[in-house]
Amino acid sequence: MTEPLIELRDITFTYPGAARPVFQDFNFQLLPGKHLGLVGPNGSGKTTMLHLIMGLLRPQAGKVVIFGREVSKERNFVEVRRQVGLLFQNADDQLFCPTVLEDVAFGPLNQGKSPAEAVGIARMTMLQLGLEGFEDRVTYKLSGGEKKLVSLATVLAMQPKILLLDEPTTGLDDQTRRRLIRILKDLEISYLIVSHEHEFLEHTVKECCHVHSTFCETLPITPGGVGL
Amino acid sequence: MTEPLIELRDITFTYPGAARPVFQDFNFQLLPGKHLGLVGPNGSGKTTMLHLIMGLLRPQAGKVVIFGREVSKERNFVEVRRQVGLLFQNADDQLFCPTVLEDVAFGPLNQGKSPAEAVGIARMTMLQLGLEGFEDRVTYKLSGGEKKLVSLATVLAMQPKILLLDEPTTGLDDQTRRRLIRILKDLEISYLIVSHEHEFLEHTVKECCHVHSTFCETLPITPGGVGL
Amino acid sequence: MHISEGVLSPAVLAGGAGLAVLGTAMGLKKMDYEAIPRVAILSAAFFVASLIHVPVGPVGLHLVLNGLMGLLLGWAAVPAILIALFLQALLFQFGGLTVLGANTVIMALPAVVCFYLFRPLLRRPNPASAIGAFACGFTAILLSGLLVAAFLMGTGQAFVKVAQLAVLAHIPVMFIEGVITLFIFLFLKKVRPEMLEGIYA
Amino acid sequence: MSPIQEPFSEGGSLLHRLDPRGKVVVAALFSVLMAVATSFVTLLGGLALALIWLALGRLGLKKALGRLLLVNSFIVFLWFVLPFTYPGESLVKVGPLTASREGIAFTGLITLKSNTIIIGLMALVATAPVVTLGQAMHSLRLPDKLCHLLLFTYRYLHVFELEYQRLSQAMKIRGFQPRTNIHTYRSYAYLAAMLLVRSYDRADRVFQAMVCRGFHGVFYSLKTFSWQRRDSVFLAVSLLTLALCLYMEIEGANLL
Ligand SMILES: Nc1ncnc2c1ncn2[C@@H]1O[C@H](COP(=O)(O)OP(=O)(O)OP(=O)(O)O)[C@@H](O)[C@H]1O
Ligand SMILES: Nc1ncnc2c1ncn2[C@@H]1O[C@H](COP(=O)(O)OP(=O)(O)OP(=O)(O)O)[C@@H](O)[C@H]1O
Ligand SMILES: [Mg+2]
Ligand SMILES: [Mg+2]
Repeated sequence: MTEPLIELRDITFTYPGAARPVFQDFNFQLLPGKHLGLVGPNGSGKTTMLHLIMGLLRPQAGKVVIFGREVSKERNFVEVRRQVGLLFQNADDQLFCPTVLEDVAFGPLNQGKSPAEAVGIARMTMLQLGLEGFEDRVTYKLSGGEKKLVSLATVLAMQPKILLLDEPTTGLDDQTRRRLIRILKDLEISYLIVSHEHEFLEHTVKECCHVHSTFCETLPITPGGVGL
Repeated sequence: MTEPLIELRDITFTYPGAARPVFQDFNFQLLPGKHLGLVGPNGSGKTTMLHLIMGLLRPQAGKVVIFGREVSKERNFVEVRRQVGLLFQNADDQLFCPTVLEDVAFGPLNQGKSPAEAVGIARMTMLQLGLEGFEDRVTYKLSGGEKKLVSLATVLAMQPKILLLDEPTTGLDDQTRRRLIRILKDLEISYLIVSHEHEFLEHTVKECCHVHSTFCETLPITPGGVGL
Repeated sequence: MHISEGVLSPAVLAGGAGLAVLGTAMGLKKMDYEAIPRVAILSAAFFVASLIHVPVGPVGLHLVLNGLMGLLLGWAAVPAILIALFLQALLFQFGGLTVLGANTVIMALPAVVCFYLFRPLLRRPNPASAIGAFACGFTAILLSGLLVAAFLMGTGQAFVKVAQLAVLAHIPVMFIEGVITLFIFLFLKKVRPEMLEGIYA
Repeated sequence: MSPIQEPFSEGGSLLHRLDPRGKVVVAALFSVLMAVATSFVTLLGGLALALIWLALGRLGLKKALGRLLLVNSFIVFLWFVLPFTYPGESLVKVGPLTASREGIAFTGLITLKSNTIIIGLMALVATAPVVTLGQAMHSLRLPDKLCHLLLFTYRYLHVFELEYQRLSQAMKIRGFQPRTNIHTYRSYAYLAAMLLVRSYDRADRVFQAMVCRGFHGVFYSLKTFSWQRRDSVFLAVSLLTLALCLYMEIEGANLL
């Protein structure tokens, strides 16, 4: 049996002050090489789950196991964040540097790369996403679709082994959406996509995981309706 | 021929400092009793068009005609804004008063109503939207869906003859979305909805207008894909 | 740095309150009703930005940014700072009602001085404006430190040593604020140069 | 979680139900009186009064003490300096330094003063939500613009706080770890600058929304307060007690 890349074991999580837990003894696995969709109604805890994986939230009980190693301390999560990239739902939350190049190079710099190396990686990632020529554009003034692609570049520049995408298509027009599908198809790493858009998932993943508060049911995706 | 409620005639508009115009000799009409969707890719100028109608932006050339009268001065737009309500994309921009009741009563007070009248109108509007009991809630503590509905109440409390809605569904969950659809169906005034969500438009409008920089093409909405 | 309640003498408290009232009145006069949302929203952002802790060796310092506030808001920075300090007293119990005036003067007087001193510099081309931005952050904290010392010394001879140490404690903050103000300035210049034109002078 | 909270403002105690205008007036008089007091007797009286208020407000001693510890940093700093620099009869020796009796008494007085005022503030002012306080200040005839400035600032504090949290999470997941270096300062400066730029544009949009709803330079306030018997009683009792404190202050020397 192959070892899962990401595993959540018997996780219980309640937001401070909330009446009931989002997850109760929740289990989840992402196997190597898999492209998985994550679906579920609003408030079912999809975003919460991604934040638990990244260590932005900590479970009250249960284990987060990444690449076979249990992580629980901030120190360990720092390591996790080098290898797992998260694309936030809102691109505005992800971009804070004045220019695109600075923003894309921010991650590599934090990983200890020299400025020259970081700029090199940033340029390469942007080339890969078809963003050449954007280096000196002001991130704040990009259009919604451009912001989304640049956010993706900032995450990919960290050369993650796993990519988590939180509703990557909200507010995007059809053209940008198609471009995103092409980019995701070309990626060689495992990824997990949260999305309410069935059509987008059909193009990008083979299986969908339905999130409930205690478990997560994986079903193959079927055209015309998420299997269930 | 019935006179259009809103008409844009040969409008040319460029943002200060922008390289190319958003609109060039652009024409648009909203006929009485119509419920119209407004679609187009990101950056095609949908929000800009709504702001031109409200006089928040002024065109470099062309005419804005509302209820058959050309409007061009701030003084005239003050009158327009009594009769045309605009729901902003982001509810946090629209709710700026400390409590819900004050926020909903803000418009009527500015229209010269006495505090007692204004409170009466505010309570009635809130009842109509199923928001009774929210009067003394503090606006920043509302959930996303509640904020959206309260914003709608603040606009409806001004008893507008036309309603413009800028992407009213972003970030809403299905339940609030359905509630919004029901509310819009019960409204007796003309409205114009900007949205990227085809399904939402299917439930709320009969025709969609596709925005281009020089014209606007109106097509009936078809299930399963915006006609084109 | 905040001065706590109960430290300053009545005369100094009254002096601080008097100055703060004058400054606030001036700021409110220069600010018409339409400016209220703009000044308020910007000062809310400043309030949140000042929650950022930057590490300096083993300790963390929180940002102050009163120089930048002066640059962007001019006289309107005085009521904005008064409100921010009032909110800090309410939400965190930092400072209090009687020292509100003195604390406002400590933060806001440097803001207004920086507005007059450095605003003209920022319009110049890059080396001059960048130096101006650094100097603005630096000077604002320097002046704040000196004002803290002045208020303490005004209270009594007993506070001379305390005042000296307070000024010393401001020295690292001066450099940090200078650097941070410089980077914020460069960011604004690139991203939203309109903001540097001053909203309400 | 969010640092911007009003932990004391919620509750159903008598103190929470009192008219905020009365509480604000009493809090202001109390603070001033305590700030000018010079005798331990007055201050102890004040402290007793503040503790009674605290008990009336059922604020929870633990929560209140936690707050007090946090805000006493300046006082702690004073304890490290004042006793050793204040002239007077030497009392204890710590290394090369000598602390004077007068210095310790003086620092103690300041500590007592400071904490008494803060407890009073906590009990009287922090037990009303900021929004209600803003409205109360408005009806107490504080400048119109100032009250609206307070309400607006408070309204958007929360919006920016959430933005700040999301941006700092975004920095975290991209491997950012604060250290003492230029990269850290630049990144934090960008974060702050991004908040400012967004606030500037948000201000534009909020103003547009106001204009769309007919704003023409006048703010109306709908909030009305109802002054009740218990408010009169509270005001009368508080004023009497404060008068007593004032008497002790003036006659303090003779009483001792
Ligand atoms: N910061 C928070 N504090 C308290 N409760 C929260 C917080 N964030 C989310 N929740 C609650 O936790 C639950 C799960 O939220 P989460 O954002 O993970 O859902 P989601 O599946 O991502 O939904 P969506 O499809 O709307 O993005 C919801 O009920 C939500 O109201
Ligand atoms: N304040 C501004 N200054 C300069 N250019 C602007 C400004 N606001 C919008 N634009 C530009 O004008 C164009 C039209 O923008 P608008 O916001 O009207 O598009 P939209 O159709 O509403 O898009 P979306 O679907 O993303 O909301 C875009 O190219 C945008 O970049
Ligand atoms: Mg989510
Ligand atoms: Mg738009």
